[in-house]
Amino acid sequence: MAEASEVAQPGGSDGPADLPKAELPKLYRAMVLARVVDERCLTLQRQGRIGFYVPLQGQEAAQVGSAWALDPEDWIFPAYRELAVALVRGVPVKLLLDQFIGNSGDVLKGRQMPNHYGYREFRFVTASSPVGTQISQAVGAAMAARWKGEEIVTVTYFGDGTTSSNDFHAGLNFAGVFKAPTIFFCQNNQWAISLPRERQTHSETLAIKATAYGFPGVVVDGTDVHAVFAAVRAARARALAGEGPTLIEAQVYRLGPHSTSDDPRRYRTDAELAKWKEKDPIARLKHELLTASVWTEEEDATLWETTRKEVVAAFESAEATPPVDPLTMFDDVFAERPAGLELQRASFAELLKDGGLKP
Amino acid sequence: MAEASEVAQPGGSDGPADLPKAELPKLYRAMVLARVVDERCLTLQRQGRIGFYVPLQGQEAAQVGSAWALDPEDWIFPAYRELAVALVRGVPVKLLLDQFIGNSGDVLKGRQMPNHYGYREFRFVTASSPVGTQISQAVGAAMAARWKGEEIVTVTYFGDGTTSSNDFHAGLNFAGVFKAPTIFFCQNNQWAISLPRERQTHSETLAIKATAYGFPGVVVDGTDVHAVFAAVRAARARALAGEGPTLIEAQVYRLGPHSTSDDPRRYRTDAELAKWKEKDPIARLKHELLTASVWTEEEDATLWETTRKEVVAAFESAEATPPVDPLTMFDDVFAERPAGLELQRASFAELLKDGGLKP
Amino acid sequence: MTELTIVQAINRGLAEAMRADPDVLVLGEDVGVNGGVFRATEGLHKEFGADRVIDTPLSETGIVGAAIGMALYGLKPIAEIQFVDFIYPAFDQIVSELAKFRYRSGGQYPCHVVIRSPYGGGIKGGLYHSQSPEAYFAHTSGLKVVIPSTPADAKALLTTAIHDPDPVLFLEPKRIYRAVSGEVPDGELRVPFGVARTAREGADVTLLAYGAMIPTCLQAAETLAASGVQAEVLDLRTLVPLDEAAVLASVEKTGRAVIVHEAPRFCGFGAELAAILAEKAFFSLKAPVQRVTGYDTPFPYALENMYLPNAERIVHAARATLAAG
Amino acid sequence: MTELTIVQAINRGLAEAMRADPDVLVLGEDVGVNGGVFRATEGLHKEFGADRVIDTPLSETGIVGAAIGMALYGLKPIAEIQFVDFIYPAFDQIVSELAKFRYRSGGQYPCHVVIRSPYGGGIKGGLYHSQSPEAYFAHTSGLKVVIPSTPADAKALLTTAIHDPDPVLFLEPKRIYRAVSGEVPDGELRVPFGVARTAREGADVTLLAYGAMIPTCLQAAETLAASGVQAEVLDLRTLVPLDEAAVLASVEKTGRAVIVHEAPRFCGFGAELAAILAEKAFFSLKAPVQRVTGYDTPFPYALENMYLPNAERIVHAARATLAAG
Ligand SMILES: Cc1ncc(C[n+]2csc(CCOP(=O)(O)OP(=O)(O)O)c2C)c(N)n1
Ligand SMILES: Cc1ncc(C[n+]2csc(CCOP(=O)(O)OP(=O)(O)O)c2C)c(N)n1
Ligand SMILES: [Mg+2]
Ligand SMILES: [Mg+2]
Repeated sequence: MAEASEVAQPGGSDGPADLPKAELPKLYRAMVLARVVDERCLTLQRQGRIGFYVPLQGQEAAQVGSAWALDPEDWIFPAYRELAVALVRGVPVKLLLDQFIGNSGDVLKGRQMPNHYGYREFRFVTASSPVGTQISQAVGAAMAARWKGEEIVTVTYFGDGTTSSNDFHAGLNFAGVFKAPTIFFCQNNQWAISLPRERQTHSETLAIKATAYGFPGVVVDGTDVHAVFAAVRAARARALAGEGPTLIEAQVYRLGPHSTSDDPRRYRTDAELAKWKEKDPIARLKHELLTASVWTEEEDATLWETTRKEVVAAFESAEATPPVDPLTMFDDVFAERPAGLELQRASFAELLKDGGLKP
Repeated sequence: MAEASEVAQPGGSDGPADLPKAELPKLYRAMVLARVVDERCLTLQRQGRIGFYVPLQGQEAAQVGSAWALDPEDWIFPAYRELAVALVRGVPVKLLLDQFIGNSGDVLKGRQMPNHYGYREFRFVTASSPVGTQISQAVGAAMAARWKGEEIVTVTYFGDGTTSSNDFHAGLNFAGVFKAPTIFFCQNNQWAISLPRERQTHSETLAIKATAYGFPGVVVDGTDVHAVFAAVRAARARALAGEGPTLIEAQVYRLGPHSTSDDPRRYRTDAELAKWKEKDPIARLKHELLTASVWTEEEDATLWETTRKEVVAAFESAEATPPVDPLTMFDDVFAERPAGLELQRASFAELLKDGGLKP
Repeated sequence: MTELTIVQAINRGLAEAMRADPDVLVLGEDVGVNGGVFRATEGLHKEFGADRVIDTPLSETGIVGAAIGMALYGLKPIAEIQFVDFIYPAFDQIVSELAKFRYRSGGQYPCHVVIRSPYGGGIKGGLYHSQSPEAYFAHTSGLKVVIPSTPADAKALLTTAIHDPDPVLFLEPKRIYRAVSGEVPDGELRVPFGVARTAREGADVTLLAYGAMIPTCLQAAETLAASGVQAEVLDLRTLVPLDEAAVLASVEKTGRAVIVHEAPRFCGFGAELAAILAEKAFFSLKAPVQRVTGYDTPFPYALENMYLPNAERIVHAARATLAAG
Repeated sequence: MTELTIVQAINRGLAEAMRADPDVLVLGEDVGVNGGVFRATEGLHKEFGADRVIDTPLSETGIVGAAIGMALYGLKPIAEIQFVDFIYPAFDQIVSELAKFRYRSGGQYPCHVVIRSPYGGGIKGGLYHSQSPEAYFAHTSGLKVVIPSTPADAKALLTTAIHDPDPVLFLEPKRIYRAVSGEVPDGELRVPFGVARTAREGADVTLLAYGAMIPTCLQAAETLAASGVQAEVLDLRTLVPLDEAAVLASVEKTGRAVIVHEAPRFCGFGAELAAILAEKAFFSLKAPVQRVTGYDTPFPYALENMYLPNAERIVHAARATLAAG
């Protein structure tokens, strides 16, 4: 991996269900990169340099392990917390930071809140805020891919709370009926903002919900990259063999707040947090790497240090990127601007010239 | 039962899970009444004397057996096909026919299509067309009843197709989480208009969907009043004991068209229909009654004849009931008419006087 | 040229588009074997198979969500909502997703789904088989809203919709599905969006309408003509994009406007038309704008014919504007 | 009297209503232990317990559906939708059920649910934490739509809503949740629906607005006053029922109207206001009606301040109407 702020793509779909030992440091690097970006962004938000941020700490193994099991051609339909997935996909950190700022480097043209990014180039579909809507979309895309004869799967990420959404139900039901090559990857991080998993639904597990749609659901330890990788690998093989979808419940914990607007101390205990901190997926993988002698403490220290520097540099570069051009506000509503919108744009342009508008 | 067109109320909630033999003829009468109304309405629709009709043939045992297991205080949230449930509740046939016509005798003031009735007096909530919406409402009502300390359950009726709806998912999930005293009574009549059960969802049964919400789901033969009665009785006891909801899948068959607008020959085979006709719940119960010697062929002939006469008479009386007053169109939008609506009503009244409006 | 009803023209348009482009497919409830409850998709399942004419489970959010996924992937899905009254379970997918995908992705993800749905009164459908919710969608930036009123337009506008790069809500006036028939050119035929059609010329008053209200307006215009008043009837065809120029040109000519639609008046589409006139045709207007619409109640069953705008009400309103200024 | 912010006034209103009537309860996402993401329900869980301040699973259709069932049964549920942008999964329950229950049942089943939800821009929320969808609901016969703009009104209108026999959508201008504070009378206090508030008197031009646009209009009025133009600012308070009489009276006095709202212009609530003026104040209007609104695009993130109507744009529009006629 030449630069820490870009992650090498995983090897492709025809590998075994076991992660080769030699590849493990790569996964670890991706997880560290995600953690560093995360820590940095929490700080930047406090400093008012980005407006908002959704952290993923605690979910790195689930995200990196699952993304690693995919083919680069597979389509990802994420929610808003899938930073590590994006990194594994190869999205450069600078590009993500441009989105967080909403500057002219942002592929989304500054239109969305931080974390709601998406990159066609990386087959990582632009996220929205309403939870669950991506789920039925992922099923439709999988049906389309099959119709076009393309050997890919679609993977959709969502949280425990999102299992209650309309489109969870519709999406999984459609997938069951049409045997869509879709993987439903649920990161059960135990909380939907302040609602704990047990009060979100009374089912024994989330994975068991797949029974209602006639396909398998599996529970994996989401702090274990191996388990996650294997589960996704198996689900992918199943999907491509025409056997239909799989629901995977990766059990993890959101170590941080729901978002920078949230204060988790209002609704959960320090003890619970402490218990889960012991299962921090990064510490866990590091320990494994050290034990397997494919990694040293020295390498580790260097990795964190260089990664931090690179992320700082990427942010500096993003911050120096010029703001988005105000007139772009009127683009992309439609392929072409209809007459009415053209008039609104013209009057906006005039106001802009007159100084009647401030950023 | 004094009049065939009114059904005696069932005995209350504290009876056993077995239907006493002596009560069986009452259930049979209710089923026959439903069948007679149904046949009559199909004819009336063909004659243009009512605008539309949704038949229930094949589902009488499921409806009568379930309704019989309830207490009159229980609240029912029906769909549009629950004629026999309404009859068991005690809704007079004339009142239903007034609704089908939409005349001034219609409690609903002629506002809804046939079959979308409801009677507060009978704790039978007014139906709507969008499928599934009643399900989460039934859960809320159950929570409210419990909050008010009332020992009742709510029961919601819906079809196999409706298990795919948003509110099936939301309603069952809420019920599981809040242990709502609700019975979800699914009449799986094998078809949702032209979509067969197997292509509605890939789950093994519909009842198994309860697993996704952490409570029991049971399958019953919906052509067997005993099985249905026992299942509902058990579910009711469970609910009142604070153990939460139950999903019941009553397997039946829609012997007729989806509605008078539908032609089932377009999508299903005569063979399938013939197979299920053998399980006609009315023939089945009649056979049982005869075998048990609590009913004679003579009584049966009389029952059908008198019932037919009474239904004809009820319709004649409904048809003779004056039309709805046009000005009622502006009532019940709100408790009181706001100024804007008052103006619209005034201009409508004027047009009406001038003869500018025809019924 | 073939004489077709509106529903036949739609069926023709679908079949021809599917023949011409393998990426076009149809999905919805009962659209397959059954051919749609109004028979709009009759024959398609047989010709194109179950993979391209997809009978879906009973979930509108699933239908639209899946269609969005298909469109993102590059297909051209046409989703049928059985009655537009049943579109609300999919409202989130339409408003939050379909309408905003191109914008929110910075143009990376166009989302060309066509949603077809029968709308409006006239079939004794009561509250839930009669609604005209076009204003909700017209207010949703990013959606196009199309409503044909003739068989030829039905086919041509549908064809345009299928090839349009943006999401289109295509509302079909079910009241005149079969009541109106007319000559429809064979083969591919498109009508551009944003171009209104003058259904009748006249110099005295402009009737602005669309869909099933066009025949009603024409009927009113006949009555008015009998007393020497020449009404111009403008068929908007596409509510979004709106042919504002045509609206203004007609009202500038006549100086009087009557807006007609089936939906309730308050915040209905007619409000936007009246607002545009109040802003941009203010100095041409000789009399107050009139709206003839459904009343601000739910749609009633038994009284449907008294609820729906009819020719008498339109004539009455036209006379009122002529008397006013 | 106590000095409160808007969100505090709402909290106060909720607590007092719950104390006074055991049938009042609150349900929604994160409303319990967490006190709501904006803290509107802070303290209620502690005071009234988990059975009356109900943290629900993440399903808006479940929230509204359950609230409807509760209301049918005789409770007075107050459902919170965390951001109004997330109300669409419940749109079917609201439009098909809540709004129509009384009507479709012939008056047997009133359905007095209050849905509270923060709306509008100003917090850098991008497409999905900024929308102003009031027009959808105002167009839905059977719903009342209320939007306060001051702390006192927030509490009083909420109290009226809770005791109103009809369903009420209570939209809270989150942009001024904390920015605006003012004296709020202690104890039960109601403001009747359908009565607009003159936020500022003036004879030259009428600014029609509601919610978070009221402070913006007042600011514009100050600027105008500096150049001798007296703007009247009318705070509509309830969009349904609308105080049409107050709207007409003010515009009849000033002869000029500028309508201001955050939502996109096309088919927005302002269209209805303009339509009413075009119909009923036609002969009093001296100049074309102006609308200052959000643009017909989704709500942008980085450019939010350029998207939202500001005082400059309002002044500009007011000057244009003054120059026009
Ligand atoms: C339809 C909808 N309702 C409410 C919200 C507000 N909201 C944002 S995230 C969230 C909780 C989501 O929980 P979960 O699915 O477990 O994902 P997590 O945030 O834990 O990753 C809520 C309620 C939303 N985004 N969309
Ligand atoms: C939300 C919604 N979508 C579509 C329809 C049209 N529709 C009416 S009944 C029906 C099938 C319902 O099937 P099922 O739930 O099995 O009940 P059944 O009619 O068989 O009793 C459909 C699709 C509807 N009423 N509501
Ligand atoms: Mg979670
Ligand atoms: Mg069925």
